[in-house]
This record gives sequence, structure tokens and C-alpha cells, in this order.
Amino acid sequence: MNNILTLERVETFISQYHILQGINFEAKAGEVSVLLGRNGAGKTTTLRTIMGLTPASKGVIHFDGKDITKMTPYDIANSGIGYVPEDQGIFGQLTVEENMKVAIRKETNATMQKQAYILELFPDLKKFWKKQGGNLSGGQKQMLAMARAFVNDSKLLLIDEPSKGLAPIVIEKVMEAITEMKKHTSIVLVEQNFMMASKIGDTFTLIDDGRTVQSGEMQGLIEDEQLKRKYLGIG
Amino acid sequence: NSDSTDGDDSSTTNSAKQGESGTTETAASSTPIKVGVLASLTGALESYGKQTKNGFELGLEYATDGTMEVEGRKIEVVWEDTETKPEVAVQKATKLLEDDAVDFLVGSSSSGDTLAVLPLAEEYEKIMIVEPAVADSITGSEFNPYIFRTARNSSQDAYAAAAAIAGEGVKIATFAPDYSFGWDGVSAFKAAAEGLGAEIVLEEYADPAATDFTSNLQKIIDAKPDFLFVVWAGANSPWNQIADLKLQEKGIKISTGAPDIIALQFMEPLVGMEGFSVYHHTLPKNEVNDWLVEEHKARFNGEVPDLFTPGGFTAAVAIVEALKKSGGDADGNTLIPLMEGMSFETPKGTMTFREEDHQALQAMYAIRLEKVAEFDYPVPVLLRELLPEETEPPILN
Amino acid sequence: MLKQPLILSKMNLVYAVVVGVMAVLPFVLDSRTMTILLTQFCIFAILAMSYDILLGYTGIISFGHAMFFGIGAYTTAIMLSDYGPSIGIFAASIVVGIVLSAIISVISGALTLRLKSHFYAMFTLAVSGLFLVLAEKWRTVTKGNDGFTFRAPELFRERLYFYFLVLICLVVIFILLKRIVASPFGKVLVAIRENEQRTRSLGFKTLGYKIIASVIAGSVASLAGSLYAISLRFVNTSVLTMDITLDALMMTIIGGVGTLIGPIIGAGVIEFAQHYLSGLARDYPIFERWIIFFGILYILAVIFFPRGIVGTVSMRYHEWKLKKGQKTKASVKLREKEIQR
Amino acid sequence: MEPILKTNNLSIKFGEHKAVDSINFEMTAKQFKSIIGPNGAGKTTFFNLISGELEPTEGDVFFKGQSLRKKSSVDRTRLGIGRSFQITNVFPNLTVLENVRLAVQSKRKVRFHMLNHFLKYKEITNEAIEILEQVLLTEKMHQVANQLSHGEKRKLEIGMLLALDTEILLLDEPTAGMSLEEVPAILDVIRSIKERGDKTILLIEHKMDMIIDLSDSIMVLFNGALLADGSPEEIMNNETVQQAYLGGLAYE
Amino acid sequence: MELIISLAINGLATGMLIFLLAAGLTLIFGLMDVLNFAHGGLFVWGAYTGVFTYLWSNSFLVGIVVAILTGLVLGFITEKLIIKPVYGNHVQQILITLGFMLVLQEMIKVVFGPNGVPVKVPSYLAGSWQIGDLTIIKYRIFIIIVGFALFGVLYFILNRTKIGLVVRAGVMNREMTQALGINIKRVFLIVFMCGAALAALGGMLMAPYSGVVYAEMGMEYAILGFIVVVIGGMGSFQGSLMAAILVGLAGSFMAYYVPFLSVAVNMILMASVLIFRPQGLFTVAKG
Ligand SMILES: Nc1ncnc2c1ncn2[C@@H]1O[C@H](COP(=O)(O)OP(=O)(O)OP(=O)(O)O)[C@@H](O)[C@H]1O
Ligand SMILES: Nc1ncnc2c1ncn2[C@@H]1O[C@H](COP(=O)(O)OP(=O)(O)OP(=O)(O)O)[C@@H](O)[C@H]1O
Ligand SMILES: CC(C)C[C@H](N)C(=O)O
Ligand SMILES: [Mg+2]
Ligand SMILES: [Mg+2]
Repeated sequence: MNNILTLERVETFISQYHILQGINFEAKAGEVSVLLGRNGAGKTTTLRTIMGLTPASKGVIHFDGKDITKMTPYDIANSGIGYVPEDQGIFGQLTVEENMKVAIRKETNATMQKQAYILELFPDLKKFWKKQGGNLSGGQKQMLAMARAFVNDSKLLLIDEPSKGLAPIVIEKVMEAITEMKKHTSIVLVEQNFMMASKIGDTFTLIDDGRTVQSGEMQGLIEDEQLKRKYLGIG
Repeated sequence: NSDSTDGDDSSTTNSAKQGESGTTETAASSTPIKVGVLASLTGALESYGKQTKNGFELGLEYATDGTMEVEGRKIEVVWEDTETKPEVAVQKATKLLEDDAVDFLVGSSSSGDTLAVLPLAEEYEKIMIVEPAVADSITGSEFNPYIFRTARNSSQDAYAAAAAIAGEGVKIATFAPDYSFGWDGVSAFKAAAEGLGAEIVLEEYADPAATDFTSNLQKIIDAKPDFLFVVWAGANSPWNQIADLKLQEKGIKISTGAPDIIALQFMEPLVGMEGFSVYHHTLPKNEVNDWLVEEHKARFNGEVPDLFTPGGFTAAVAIVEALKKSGGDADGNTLIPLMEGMSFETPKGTMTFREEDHQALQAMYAIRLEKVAEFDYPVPVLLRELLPEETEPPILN
Repeated sequence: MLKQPLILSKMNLVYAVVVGVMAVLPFVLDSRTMTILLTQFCIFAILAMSYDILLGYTGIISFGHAMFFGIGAYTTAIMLSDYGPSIGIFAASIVVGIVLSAIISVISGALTLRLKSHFYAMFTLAVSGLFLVLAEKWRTVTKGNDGFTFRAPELFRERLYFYFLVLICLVVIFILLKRIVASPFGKVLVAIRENEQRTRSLGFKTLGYKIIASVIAGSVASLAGSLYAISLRFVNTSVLTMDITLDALMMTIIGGVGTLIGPIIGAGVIEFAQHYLSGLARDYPIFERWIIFFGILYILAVIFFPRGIVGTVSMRYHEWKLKKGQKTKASVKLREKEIQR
Repeated sequence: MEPILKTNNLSIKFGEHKAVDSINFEMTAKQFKSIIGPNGAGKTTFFNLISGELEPTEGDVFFKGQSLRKKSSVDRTRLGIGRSFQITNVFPNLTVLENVRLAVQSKRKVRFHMLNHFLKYKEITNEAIEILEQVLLTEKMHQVANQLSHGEKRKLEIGMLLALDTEILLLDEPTAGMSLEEVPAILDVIRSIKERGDKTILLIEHKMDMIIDLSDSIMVLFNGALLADGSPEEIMNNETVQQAYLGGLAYE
Repeated sequence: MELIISLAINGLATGMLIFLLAAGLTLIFGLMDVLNFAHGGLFVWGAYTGVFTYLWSNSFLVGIVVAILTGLVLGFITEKLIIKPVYGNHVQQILITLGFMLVLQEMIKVVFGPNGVPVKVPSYLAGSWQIGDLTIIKYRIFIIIVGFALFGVLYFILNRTKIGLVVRAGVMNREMTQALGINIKRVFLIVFMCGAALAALGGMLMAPYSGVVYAEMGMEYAILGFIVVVIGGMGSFQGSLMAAILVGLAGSFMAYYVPFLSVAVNMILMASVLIFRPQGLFTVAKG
């Protein structure tokens, strides 16, 4: 079994709202699995449920052979999952440097090298190293959020809409980076930019109204005009 | 529990009618006399409240020879806690006057609470014995004829203080907290001391909540007085700093009022100071006080009466004596003329309600603070008893 | 949307009944202590409501609300003792108190309402602290820390009449404030509480709204202070202390911020709890330290009523309604989706 | 024709960093203009300077010839410059309807009315509901805003701007994070406003197909400075723009 | 000149004492953003337990250790029971911590009796040096030294480790810190306990200075602590130190030169700082 992550019939409530009503999802090691669905479908909630931020009330989540359904967010994170949230979650009053410092789990040579690589990728971060996170531009915040997740050695990265707010040229770089990361980590990606999703995704899972509708190889989706029209409004 | 009166439901209606039927002596044996006592039983002043309470209970016993009856009528006491909040005091006082239909009010531990209650005594035409609140205005600008005060007032303190240290040509600096209590104390003291020929060279006031009094003390040192007279109340006291800055070594003698026992414990640095005392159980020499000290020890596992215990005691005595005079009639208007000028025996000797403002004139004590073997705190040792006339304050109402 | 007025009228009926009960209560209980307690309760309910305009509706924490209460109390006390205890003077003193409070709110508001939460709170703490010092030092007028007594107008010496006056004030203020918070102006206040910067970029001058809110709150608090002074016929510096502010704060929070009925209930809970707990102390020695139980009451209030009594009860009610209606709602949603496709 | 909006040497410095650098720009009424540029180029900051959220260190903004130097953001909204925010900026604990209603209230100048019940102003609510229909949020009308998904919040953000109904609309990445299905619907809303022809629109976006489709002209910011300004074709064919901004993705 | 030196030394000592009071609040209120009105309660409990062991064991040092332990234990209990449910909610914080303050203050009376207790400076710190006309009180010099030492330790911890950053990050976005693998609950618990221990230590050191401990002392000093944290700029130890010294010096000099205003000096100081420099007097842009 080479699934790094599996969700079986996961259901989640937020206060009394039944948001996820049955999510089945698997991510294979070394692949990019893309979650797709319209606004409000439950993609973000799925990622947050995996992270333990909105814990599942039913179903099981396995990560790397362990049941993480009932674990706390920090234990989940420490067991090797990095998370780039949809709202970036930048610590506004900390500088870029401090944001990175909080994120880095262990200051080893390897992480420092990785940090250097990331700063190469996003030179803006290097430029504004001492600037408060809250004062960055929208795209720069997105970069910082990714940098924080990339810098640690994770077995799995959960990335929520990374292309949002990025200039086309940066999107290219992010795709490059993800392709690079893919060599050591598996990735679960939520992405509205179908061009990007289809280019770097290996598999897809379609969510609608809190349920898994369909999943399969990305190539299959690209060819399935009907499915695309029905759930993604394109084609 | 002895604090409260139980089973008074039946009697309430009777005593409510008391106002009308007060002059008819027939009812006397049946209906009890009710006394409502207001005191701070919680909060910062609770130790004062408790002293009053203990003293009052003993005083009643003493004055009635243990029968708790006067002129054939039982005396019942109802206690209420003012929490040192004027609005609560008014609430509780009204409860006492209305629901419990008390014939007398006694209280309270704070001048603010007391002032707030004064108009109620007048409205209900009931005698109120003020104890131990000290503000001059209670028997001064805020006076009404139903008010009688067994406690000494600020001016009496000041006269006592002046009598203890002032004299022709003596140079005195004063130090007091920067609010009414301090200002009143100093201005009364100033009048008294200047009357005795002393010169006030400096008046220093400090924030009572301050952590540091050095600046004020520095100024006092610079003024080179013979005496420093301190008016102080509250736990946050300047004594340590006075000692640290060696005022006494610099030839400035300290003088202040000796407070209650707890506060005396903090005055170790002031041993040797000469000042005055309102009461310490070793000071008065009379039978009443002997009885009080004995009984208090017996009743409260060896504790001696403290600063306001005789006050509570005195208030009880005053009530009983007044009732004896009226033949058990508790009507306020009947009592006023009887109580004006009334003298009665208390742990502090004979007291007299002055006719004009109903302030009880009483003995005070010029003392020196000394370490005495059998006490673990500095004790006021008697230099001279100040007669009631000596500390008679001006009439201000 | 159209359902709203119906609910309102149902609520109004409840309010009317409650007011009716409160009006006859003194006759039923026939105890002046109770009348006084009810009077105090109404006065603090007015004060707490005024505080809620700041805290609950505009999102401003003030540690200096006692200042306005004190201004009202002192104005009334001073005017009645200087110009005689007539109803006219009393009415005039209320007006003067409100005007003074309004002027002070405008000045201090214009200076510092730009500040963020804590900072404004600390500023008000400082200013009201200064007022307390002023009241202590300006002895020719205030008689300092001991305070002074004065005569109330003849009519109000009968506690019952005064209680009715206070009750009427409570009702009138409640209706008035209810109006204000339900008005377009009130909606903007709530918007400021939620996101001030965004409110500004929608074209509302938020500083103006905040100043008006604090003028309203200050004026009502001043009225409460005037009534308080009459109820005691005495005033001293305790009306300006932090305790008063904290009382108002606690009443508002316990009852539920952002609901006008909440502070009233909170005032009731605190006034009566205090009364009965300290009463217990008289009868049972274990309750000698009744303040501990009082403190525990606050703690339990937060744990069991995290949004205050009114807030939490209404939240639970909505949840319950939602749960009941969930099945039907879900199927409706599904059908709508189908139609869309 | 006098330009409705004009900037004169507009600049702002954050410490040493010139986020907006001497921009001279103007647009005539009813124009549709887009701003593109790499992340951190100064687009949002430029909006902030126009809408009054920030004060320029140098230069000035003119609205219909009138200097805005002394005008607060409130004044500018009232004059007719409305904006949406890139980072979603709504009233989190109010319902979707209440959020939009506040904007309508402002537009209708119902401000200090204190003594009438809010529901007396029926037209405000009705108009708010209409707008929610336009931005596809009717279903979520009574939901509290912080319970919305990201894309839904974006729609709300646009709804609030539309409700303000100002002469100039500043749209900061309105469709970022919106799903593929819904982007066209929002585009239709924007297009219909454009076609009604009474608004001046300034749009920041990174989605090139959308920009080319809608814009009368495009201006490009780079490192705070104005790099180019011209018709869509001109910009798309501009070598520098290609390199600095579009990379290889321009025509996908 | 001697006068000025004397006023300055005393002002400095008072300032240091105030810093000791405010240090715990700088962590709890400044850094963790908790409006902890029970702080005074922690302060009094530290003072009482410390003083009672000091009186019983005759060792000031033992008293200090016990005070700190009390602070840690009480801090643990307070955080778990009182603070944890209300992080991020100022309104609830006010209510629950005020309630707890009442409990703590009254419990003092139950456990230690309702009356104040006199405390003496230990013999080796008692007395004063006389240099010409200048009187220097030994205990104050001790306070100054302890104050600076404590400042140094705290400064080092907060600047050399990540903990300060983590706490600030946790206040800004709790969820995100957890998602980054940080057990923020535990971090907050530990920091709160440290804050409580600092409060307790402050109470213990205050006791011999004023010569007395009493149940009501907590609330008075806690307000002073809040003032200092606000004047100094939230969450900055440097700021708190400077502000505390400023408050101490202002008190000392005002009492000498402008006695009329000395009751109001703290309030005037705070009001003017808030009007003219609302971000706090000593906040440097960089943490
Ligand atoms: N705190 C909450 N309370 C109630 N409902 C919520 C809450 N958070 C999200 N929802 C609802 O849950 C549904 C799923 O939200 P989610 O954020 O997972 O959507 P999404 O697929 O990520 O959408 P988007 O593409 O817009 O980001 C939405 O309908 C949203 O309104
Ligand atoms: N308040 C501020 N303080 C300091 N620097 C700022 C501030 N606001 C913006 N900046 C900086 O100014 C530059 C321009 O930011 P701006 O938000 O305008 O970029 P943008 O063009 O909108 O980028 P994006 O496409 O990523 O949203 C950025 O480098 C940003 O870090
Ligand atoms: C001596 C004490 C009774 C003083 C008390 N605080 C009062 O105001 O009267
Ligand atoms: Mg999402
Ligand atoms: Mg931007």
C-alpha cells in the first residue's frame, strides 16, 4: 500500500453545521493529489479536518500508516504534515524572519539550506526579510505562507489555493517549486486554477456539497468534458 | 447563632405600633426593645466592625447585669454588614428600621456609611448612636438631633495629640494622607496646637497609596521641626521609612495616635514616640474596664479588647442608660432631651453627651510607645490621662 | 424579514408583563427594604444599559464609566443642597448633569476614541481617576471624601413614589436605547464594533459615531447617578470609584453584552445575589466569607453562560431550533441544487 | 474631457522602500482600466493611496479636478470612490445580508437616523437582497459572514462594493480564490456594469484572459513605477511586460 | 545636589519595585494579551505564603523560594481553570478574573486571617548607609539590584529563545501556530505560570519594603502594574522597565516639587502618554 494519506467516510461538523458528509480520499506517496470543487464545496474543510483543526466526528484518517483522526493539530504537524492555509495565516506583527523562525522546527544545516533555496525562489521574501508580515503585499504573503511550510522536512504538504493572487510568472515558479518538492514529499493541493491543477496534478478528487463525487487520474478528468462542465463549469 | 434574632415574626407587628403606643407603659413588659447595629463585617474595615460587635454584646450584658432586659423589656440586637458601601448601608439601615422595626440604630465602621444613614434616623425619628465613625461632620454640618456619638471625633483626637506634645514655642511638622481624613486631622490639630503656643512649620500630605514617602520625609527633615505629628490610617503605613530615614536620630521626635493592636504591630520602628491613645486595654483604670478585659478574655479565648471594643460597649451602655431614664420608652423624641447632657459609666470612665451637638466628651490618653515584656508589640504606656474637658472639641453644628 | 415585527410584538408583551409585575411588586411584598432593593436594581440597570451601549454595541471598553455616574450624583446632590430640595431643582440638576457629562464625553472622546481597546480603557481609567482626585480635593463643593447628606424633594421622601420614578426612568431609557440600537445609527455602531476600518471605508465617519455613543452612554449614566444620589440622599467619593465601573461592567457581561435586556438581568442577578449572600452571612457562619461565593458566581457565569445569560440562552434556543429544522432544511437545499443543474 | 481621476507624481515610501514611485496617471469617466504587475509592484498600495487608506509621501490624487490631499477615506467614499479589498475585509459576525445592507445604508445616506426602527427603511433591505442575487449569495443571506468559505467571502466583498454604487469602482483581485464555475458569473456582473456605462472601473487582476476581455486600457506597474500604459494589444506585445510579468503563461 | 541624588535613588528603587510588580503582567497582559484582573491575587498569595514561611523559617531566601513556588502552582491552577476557556475574549477575561480575584483575596483571610501581618527586612538587608546628608536605604539598593538582574534574565530568555516569538504568534493566530507543530496550549500554560511566579515574587519583595502584607494590597498594585505595561508599550520588557522607572522617578520628584499633584501623578502620566504616544513610550519598532 503506497497511500501516504487516506480518508474514509470522513464527516465533520462545525458547531452544528454538517459540513463534510462523507469524504473518501487517498493521496499516493510521491504524487500531487488535487482536490477540486466549487466554492463552499468543502475543500478547505477537508484540509482542516486532516490537520485536526476541525476534527472529524466520523470516519478515519490514516497518515503514513498511523490513525491521526483524533490527534491534536500540533502532533499531526509534528508527525510530518506541512500546511499552507487558504488565508495564509501570516503572523502580521512578526517580521518575515520571525515568521520563518516560528515555523522552523529544528534549525539544522539542512533546513537552513532549504531556507536559502526558498529565498532564491521567492526573492521578495529575502528583500523584505525584516519587514512585518502584515505589511507584505497579497502575493508576498502567499509566498511566505508557502515558504513556512516548505522549509521543514515534511512527508506531506497540504496546500490550499497557492496560485491565488500570484502573478503569472510567480505561478510558474510555484509550479516549479512544487515539482521540485514532489521529489521528497507528497502533496495535496486545492486549486481553482485548472491550468495549474491539470499541469502538476497526478490524481484528482472532486468534492461537492461535502461529499466525494469522483476521483481518478488527472488525465481522465482533462478528457472528461462532461464532468468538467458539471462540477467545474468549464469545457 | 447569637447574631440574629429568631422568631421575631410575632413581635414585629407589635413593635411597629410602638411609635403610637410608646407612652403607654402597659405594653412595656411584653415587647422587646430592638437595636440594629450597622458595621463593616467584611472588607477592609472588618476588624473594626468585629471589635464593635464584641464590645456591644459585652456592653449590653454589663449594663443589664446579664439579664438582657431593661425596665422589663428584653433587648434584641440585629446585626447588618454595610460592606463599607454607602448604598448598602442605606439598604441595610432601611431594612432595620422597616422590616425589623428597630428602636435604635448603632453604627458604623466608616464615616461614609454613617453619613449616608444619618438622614434615615431623622426620618424615622429613631435614636442613632454613632460608633466608631470619626468624621467631624457627623456631629457638625450633617448633624441632626437624633444623632448621638459615643465615638470620639477627629477633633478630639487632634486636641489629645496637641495636648500630648504642643507647648510654647514647640516647632511641629505634620504628615498626613492626602484626603479628607488627613486634612481634617491636621487642621484640627493645627488649631489646637497653635492654641497651645506651638508653631506648625510644615504640612506634608502624601498619596495614601504611594509606595515611597521619602520625598515627603526629606522635606520634613529639611524643615527641622522638634516634632513630626503623623495622622495615618490604613495598612500601607510610613513607619518603616520614617525609621529608615532616621528622623529620630536627626532630632525629630515622632508623635501620632496609637491605633488598634494589629496596627501597633507595625509601629516597632516608632518605639519611644510620644502621642495619644483613644484606648488600649491597659490604659483606663476603672471597674468597667476591668470587667470588660476579664470578660473579653474569657469569652474570646484570651484576646483582649481592642481599639473599638469599648466603643461598642459604650454604645450599649448609653442605650440602656437612656432607657432606664425613660422608663423603657424607646421613642426617639422622648429620649432626645433625656440623653442630652446624660453622663454614664464606660470602660473609658464617665462620658457625657454634650447638649449642643450630642458628642460624647471622654477621656483620652497621652502615651509613650514602649516595648513591654508581656506584649509582642509596642504598647502605649500612660503618661497622663487627658480629662474630657481638655479634649473638648469646638461645637460645629 | 416580515416575521420580525411579529416577534417584536410578542416580546413587547413579555416586557409589558414584566414591567407590570415590577410595578405591583412593592405592594405585594410590602417591604421598604424590598422597595429600596428594587430601586437600587433599577438604577444599576440603567447604568449597566448605558455601559452596554459602549461595550456591547460599539465595542468600546471603558474603565471610567463611574466618572459620568459620579458627575450626575454630585450635580444633583450639590444643586439640591444649595438651591433647595424641590422637584424643579432636581429636574434641572439632571439636565445639568447630562450636559456636563456630554461635554466631557465629547472632549475625552475626541482626544482618544481613536485609540484601540486597551488603550482607550486605560485612558478612561486615568481620567476618572483624576475626577476622583478632584472630588476629594475640591472640598468647598464636595466636602471631600466623607461626602455630605442633603434633602430630597418632598415627594421622593416616600420611597414608593421614588421607586415609581426610577422604574419609569428604566422603562423610558430602555425603550429609547432599544430604539437607538435598532435604528440605522445603531447598525453602524455594531459595524464599528465588528470592523471599524471597514466601516470607515463604507463612508461612515466612525469617530463621530463613537463620540455620540459615548455621549449617550455618559448621559444615561449621569441620569443613573442623579437617581442614585436621591435614593441615598447622600453623596461621597465612592460614586466615582472603580467599583462602580466594575459593577456596571460585571452586570453587563453577566447579562449578556450587546443585548439591552441583558444588562438589566445582570443588574438583577448581582444586586439580589449580593443582598441574599450577605444575608446568609448573618444567619450561617459558613457564609461569613460570602464574597468567595460571589466570586465563584462570576466564574460560573463565564463557564456556563459564555455569552452572558441572555446571549447564551438565545444561542442555545437558536441551536435547538436549527437542530429541529435541520432535516427539512437539508432536503430543501438538496432540491434547490437539483433545480439549478 | 476632464479626467475623472488623476494622479500627479504620486509616491509613497515605507522606510527606504518606494512602494509607489512618482506615478502620473489619469483616466476619463466610464473608462475600464486594469492594473497588472508582479506581486509587490505596488498595485494595492496605489489603490490605498487613491481611496485614502494611506497618505502619500509625495504627489496628490485628483477627483474631477479636485485635490484629495485633505480628504479622509470616508470623504472619498462619499465623493464617489468605492473599493473592494484584496484581503477579505467584511464584518465577521454580521450576516451576509447585514453586511451588504450597511453598504446600501451608506449609499442612501441613512447615517445618523437614530429614532426610527431599521426595518422602516424597507428599500434598503430590498436593494441589498437584489445585490446578493447578483453576486450569487442569496442562499447564504442569513449566514454569518465568518461562516462563509473563502470564495463566498470574495463574492460578499464585491457585493458590498456594488451596493455602495460609487462612480468609481476600485476592484482589487475580485475573483482570487473564486471557483472556476463562478468566475464567469462574477465576470458577467462586472461586464454588465461596464455595459450599463455609468461607472468608471479600475481593476487589479492576475487573470490575463479576463483582463484582455474587459479592459479599455491596461497599465503595468513594476517596482512601484509605471512601466507601461496602453491598449490590451499593446501591453500583450510589450517585451518588457512579457518578461517581467507574464513569463511563459501569457496565452494559456 | 544631594537632594537630587537622594530623590533619584529613591525614585529608581520605587521604579524597580514597580517593575517587579509589572514584570508578570508584561508577560500575561502585554505578551499573552490576557486582561488578568486576578494578578493582584497572585501577588498577595505570593506575599503571604512567602512572608509566613519567612517568619516561620527565619530565612528570607526560603520565603522567596516558597513565594515563587506558590506563584507557579497558583499560576498552573489559574491558567487551567480560569484563563484557558477565555483566551482571546477580553470581555469574559474581565469577568472571570475579577471573580477569581475576589476568591483569592477572601481566601487569604480564611487561610491567613483577616488582619495585616507585619514584615521586617532581614537583618542583613536592614538599615541604611549615611553619606554626608544622604541616607541610602539598603533594602532599596537590594531591590534595584534584583530588579536589574531579573530584567537581564528575562531579556535574555525572550531574545535568545523562540519563546517570545511563539507566544506573540500564538496570540495573533492560535490555530496557525498549532498547524506549525507548536503545542501552544503548553507554551501558554508555562508562560502564564512564569508570569504568576513573577507576580508572587514581586509581592514577596514588596512585603519588607512596606513592612506589611494585607489582603487588599493586590488590587492596588495590580492597577499600577497595568499602568506601567501600557505606558511602556504592551509586551516589551524594556518598555516596562523604563516606564516603571519613569513612574518611580516622577512620583519621587513630583512629591517633592509639585506636592499638590502627587496623588494624581500616575494618572496624569498615563493620560498624557496615551494622548501623545498611544503606542507606548518606549516601543521600538523592532521587538
Ligand atoms: N465556521 C463555519 N460555520 C458554519 N459553516 C461554515 C463554517 N466554515 C465554513 N462553513 C461552510 O462550509 C462549507 C464548506 O466550506 P469550505 O471553506 O470548506 O469550502 P471550500 O470548498 O474551501 O470553498 P472555497 O473554494 O470558496 O474556498 C461552506 O458552505 C461554508 O459556508
Ligand atoms: N504598510 C506597509 N508598510 C510597509 N511596506 C508596505 C506596506 N504596504 C505595502 N508595502 C510594501 O509595498 C510593496 C507593494 O505592495 P502592494 O500590496 O501594493 O503590492 P501589490 O502590487 O498589490 O502586490 P500583490 O499582487 O501581491 O497584491 C510591497 O513590497 C509591500 O511589501
Ligand atoms: C478610625 C476609623 C473608625 C476611621 C474610619 N475609617 C472612619 O471613617 O470613621
Ligand atoms: Mg477554501
Ligand atoms: Mg495587491
